Amino acid sequence: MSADATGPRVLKGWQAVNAALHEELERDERVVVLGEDVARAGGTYGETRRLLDRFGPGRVRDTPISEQAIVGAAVGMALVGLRPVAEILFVDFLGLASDQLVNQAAKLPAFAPGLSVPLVVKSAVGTELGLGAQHSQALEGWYAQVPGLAVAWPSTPRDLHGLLKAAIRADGPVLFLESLALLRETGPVGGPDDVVELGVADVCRPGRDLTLVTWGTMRGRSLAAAGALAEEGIEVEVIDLRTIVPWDREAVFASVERTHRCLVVTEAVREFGPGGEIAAEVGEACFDALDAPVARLGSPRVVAPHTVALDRLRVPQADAIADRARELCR
Amino acid sequence: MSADATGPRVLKGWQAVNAALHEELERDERVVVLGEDVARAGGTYGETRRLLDRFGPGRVRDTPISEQAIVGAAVGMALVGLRPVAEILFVDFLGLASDQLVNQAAKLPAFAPGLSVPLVVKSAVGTELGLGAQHSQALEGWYAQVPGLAVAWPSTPRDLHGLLKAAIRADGPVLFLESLALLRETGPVGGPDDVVELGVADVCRPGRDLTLVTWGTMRGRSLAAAGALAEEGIEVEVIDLRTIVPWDREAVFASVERTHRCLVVTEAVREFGPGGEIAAEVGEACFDALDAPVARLGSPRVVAPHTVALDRLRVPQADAIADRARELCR
Amino acid sequence: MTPAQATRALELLLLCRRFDERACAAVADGKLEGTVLHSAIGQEAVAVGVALHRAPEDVLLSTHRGVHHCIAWGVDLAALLAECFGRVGGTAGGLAGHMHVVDPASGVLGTNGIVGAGLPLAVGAAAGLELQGSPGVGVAFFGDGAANTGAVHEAMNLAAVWRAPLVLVCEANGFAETTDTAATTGGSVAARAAGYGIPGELVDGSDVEAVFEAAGAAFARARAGEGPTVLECRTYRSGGHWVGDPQHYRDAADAARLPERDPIPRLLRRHAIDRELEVRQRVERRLNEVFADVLARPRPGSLDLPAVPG
Amino acid sequence: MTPAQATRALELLLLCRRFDERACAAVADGKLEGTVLHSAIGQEAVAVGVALHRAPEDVLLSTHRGVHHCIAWGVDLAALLAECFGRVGGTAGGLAGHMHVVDPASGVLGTNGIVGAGLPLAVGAAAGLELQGSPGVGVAFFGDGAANTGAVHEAMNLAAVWRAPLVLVCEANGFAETTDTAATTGGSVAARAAGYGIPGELVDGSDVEAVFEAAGAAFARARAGEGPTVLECRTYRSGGHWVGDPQHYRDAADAARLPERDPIPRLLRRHAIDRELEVRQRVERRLNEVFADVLARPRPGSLDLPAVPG
Ligand SMILES: Cc1ncc(C[n+]2csc(CCOP(=O)(O)OP(=O)(O)O)c2C)c(N)n1
Ligand SMILES: Cc1ncc(C[n+]2csc(CCOP(=O)(O)OP(=O)(O)O)c2C)c(N)n1
Ligand SMILES: [Mg+2]
Ligand SMILES: [Mg+2]
Repeated sequence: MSADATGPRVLKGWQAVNAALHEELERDERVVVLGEDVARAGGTYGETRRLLDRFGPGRVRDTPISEQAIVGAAVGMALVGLRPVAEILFVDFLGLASDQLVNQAAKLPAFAPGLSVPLVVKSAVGTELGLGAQHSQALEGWYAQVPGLAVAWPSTPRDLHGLLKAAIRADGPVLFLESLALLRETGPVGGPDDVVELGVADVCRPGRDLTLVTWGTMRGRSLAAAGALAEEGIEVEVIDLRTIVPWDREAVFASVERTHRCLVVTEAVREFGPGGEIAAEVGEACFDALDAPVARLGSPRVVAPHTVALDRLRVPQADAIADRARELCR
Repeated sequence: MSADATGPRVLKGWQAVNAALHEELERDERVVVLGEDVARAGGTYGETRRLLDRFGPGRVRDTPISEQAIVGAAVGMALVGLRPVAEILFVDFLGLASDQLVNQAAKLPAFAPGLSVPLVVKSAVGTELGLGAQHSQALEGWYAQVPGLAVAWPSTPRDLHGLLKAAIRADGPVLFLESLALLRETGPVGGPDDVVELGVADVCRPGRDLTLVTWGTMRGRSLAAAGALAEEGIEVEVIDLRTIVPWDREAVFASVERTHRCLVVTEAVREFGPGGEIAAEVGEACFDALDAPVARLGSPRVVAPHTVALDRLRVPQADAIADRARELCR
Repeated sequence: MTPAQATRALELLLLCRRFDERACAAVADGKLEGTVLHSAIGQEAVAVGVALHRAPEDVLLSTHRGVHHCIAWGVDLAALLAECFGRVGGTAGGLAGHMHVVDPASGVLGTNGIVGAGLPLAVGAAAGLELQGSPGVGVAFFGDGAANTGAVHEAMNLAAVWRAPLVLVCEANGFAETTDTAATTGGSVAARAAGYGIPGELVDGSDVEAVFEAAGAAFARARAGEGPTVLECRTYRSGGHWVGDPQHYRDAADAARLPERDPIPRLLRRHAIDRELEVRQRVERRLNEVFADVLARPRPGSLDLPAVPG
Repeated sequence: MTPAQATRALELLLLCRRFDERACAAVADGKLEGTVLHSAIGQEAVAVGVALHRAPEDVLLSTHRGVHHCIAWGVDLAALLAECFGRVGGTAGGLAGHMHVVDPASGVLGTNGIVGAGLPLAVGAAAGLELQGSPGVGVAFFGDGAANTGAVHEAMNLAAVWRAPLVLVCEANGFAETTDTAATTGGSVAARAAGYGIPGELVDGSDVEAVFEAAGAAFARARAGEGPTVLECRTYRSGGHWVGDPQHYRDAADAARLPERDPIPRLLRRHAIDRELEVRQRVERRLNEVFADVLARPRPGSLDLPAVPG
């Protein structure tokens, strides 16, 4: 864990999100939260606990099961000066509300000079939790190609807290993803002012032999793979983008210029997934510096199985990451 | 135009689609067509003319404006042995029905051994026709990363006819895209047996200096660019993938092994768009053969303007393609 | 309606009608290459009857066929026309087009190219105004075709649950592009409102006074915190779906029924508007200026492309 | 209900109840690490009352809480349990889980993890059967929470317009996860049906005979080509939303009202089923075999990964 991650408190991931929501609702009266089970129950995974009691039913609203109306109402609220955080429990359900995010939120600012749509859609990715095919998809690659949208997927409690604050304070629509499996993990979290800027990567492990670019769930197991390889004398530099749009091109290019090798690791499918953009850009920008082709690891083109054990056969694991990295450095 | 494209008849694009629908509805009684304005009016752009009169209201159905129910009903029909062709007029509207295509059609075959969902969703891309931000998006990149879905985007009348027949005969769900602007263009079309196989690219212009990979609207202007460069002694090989998933990897790799240079041209946005996958794969598979980085041309991250003239500033044109190709071959 | 309201209604009806007729003529004669327009000729009374109740803080969510909503709501006519014709000085600098007119200053939070998509926006905007203590209410227009979209259903239920200050106005013109709404709609829009516990009323959309009365009650409910109301205004689409639509799907008789369904003569039969000629001339003079100004404007030459390559 | 039907109803109610109780117990004691289940204890009468009218060609679209639908519809119990517990021999070889049970042989075209998504499928399946001359009709279950989704609205309207042979059954258990449906639903499901011109009926979902009667009429309408019917069955969800849900959001009294809402004793009070003990013993014996068989089965070891890399 890099030095600046040693915040004043240690929290679980969901608590870090809960803290960020409390701080931002307190800091700015325009911030509101809406979604299924977010108010009275404090959220399906605890992320909105005590918000209703502190800030009232006007700013913390339970909704019917109506993904289109939830995101659409959030866009409408943003158009009249509010800063809504709309929870769509799993990003897999966003296929029901993509029109409101893609054709309304992302485009409205282009229709009137100076108009902004400050909106966060917060969704979880449910991989490796036994939830099955319709609750385990990493779909950041859809929204990363939509002009007007920012996409963030932090994984540590510190970044969950800091990036959610940045997303709420941003003036444009942000899709904020979380790895559901990581919400139970504990880690240091910064104070109320610890805002993690959108678009800034975290070089969470320096290394000289290979640049490993990743984000979300894959950060932890990439660090584990790097740790294992260090014992074999291979030093892997692990870069957690944290924000996929805009992504930290300078940090990645600078690293590859030094290491001459690059491996992109995503939870999302490999074929036509978001890792392709990173590999293609590095392949073009660092062509002369590359001693080996830019490699990619991602999930195969299969429907997610519903047991934890089998889902771990689908999604890249630390050993597969270490093997691929080792091959690249041979 | 490659030799085998000289079909027995010359038709406009929309007529080629109309012919394919007539032939397939006649050949297989399980084929049905449903969508907004497809029956009585013969389709907003003429593609379903005379189908209602020949095959009746059971197999050719107008629907309410209900994209979710249109795609969902088509999936339900496929589950009881029919072969539906569901029209969602513009792929921009598919954000309303993505759940039915992605979470139902693409996944159901994985839930029961031997179950197939033979379904075609047919949508247009409205670029450069003055239709504006919500009718001009190339969104094949979303669905290309969904396990279980095939994605095709032919551009010539011959391929529109032949690939639609292949898509209707395929046993899995296929997203079949058309460039609305090209439906008025005329060209040779094959006979009732001229099925263009999914996954087979069309090397529509041989060349030795550069491999240009493209599909959909960009085919015609890529050929124009290649024609211009030929006068400068630069021979560009133009490969029209026609099918994005599965795409013809062998044809592309074999070509790059010969030309040592590759340019990917898409109408879709460049950043995180589908061109990234092609560039990343070529960059990895043909690393040693490449004398220059794999380059990509695509649309910038802007909301599509509503006039034809301005939309032509957004989407790659023949001169920009020629310039980029020339740079790569220097 | 008071005589003053009737005169104001006439002016707005004429502005909508004549703006529409002139814009269609310009598009029809091909000079505006590549421009798409949806005409609302025959449906003006629905926009005007509602807009006459508009207060400064109220917001509007419109549709693909929304130029008449914008005119009645007070969008600057030159900025509106410039946006329709892709000229500089449009609400989006001429880049977005008639389906993407957003004019926050007048409360127009947007026409929309996605059928039904405006209603969820309207629920959020109305709830957002109320939450911030604004007296403003939300108004959303939608077509009889749009009534069958999931967005409209989810929005109506959410509006009922949040008791959002909202007036939901259906322009039931009997068509969704080429398809008869009757052939694709079970029950009716007004009947469906009851399913959400919302008052739903059938209104003669060709009678600006009838719309005015019904809308008045709906605005009063919204301003009193009694929640949303649905008005199903039966109206008449005189032209085709888009300008240039040959309307093969429509029987000639139906396409020629404007005279009997026209809201303007109907208003004049009931209200002897003494300065009618003066109103007509004022409208023509104003539109002459606006059309001359806008048609002389250049098209936006560039697209502000982002710095980052691609 | 005839005595034979009452006996059959009792057997199916007991099969659903006991299968559910045993499955929940297995999940609760943690041996089935990572298995998620939604219990339908208390809601069995809705499934059984409808399923008793099932003909061989009829098809079923179910929900995330659909194990009891599958049991009542005749899915092989071992294959169903194996799929719930991720064991070989499940309807998807143990790979898909209880929210993705598809068993074409018995007409179960799927449970579903997306709330509301089953209804559009059901409209297409029903219309597809009719088009091919099959006597089969479609049945779709959905929850009171699902009633507020766009998918359910669009499907109901399409079903009405196509006069699809369809029985739409709402299991109104008053909850959507932790949220009271009353707090998020305007009007009611049965009232909304009228908005589409479809008959909608309120049924006591804790009374298998009441469900049986109402469903009988709905099946008859569908088989006679008179189109779809909506049944809003007021029922009772005894357990939490998912197995292991601590239900902080629910007051204890409501969580303890199974005795007064249990369909099984209610049936026995009305029908003196002479061989009741025999039926209970047959159910236990059968479930003993099924659970012993499935719990002894291995988990699928591999995922058939596609040949193409990535
Ligand atoms: C979601 C969606 N589906 C389809 C279309 C294509 N389309 C544009 S207008 C229209 C008809 C809309 O009918 P209605 O809502 O009654 O409005 P009207 O045109 O009658 O004013 C259709 C189908 C669209 N723009 N958006
Ligand atoms: C589209 C969608 N939104 C949200 C969820 C998460 N979720 C699963 S079950 C459920 C509650 C469904 O309530 P209801 O339809 O009444 O069914 P019940 O659980 O009461 O049987 C929710 C919100 C989902 N699976 N799909
Ligand atoms: Mg209409
Ligand atoms: Mg419920």
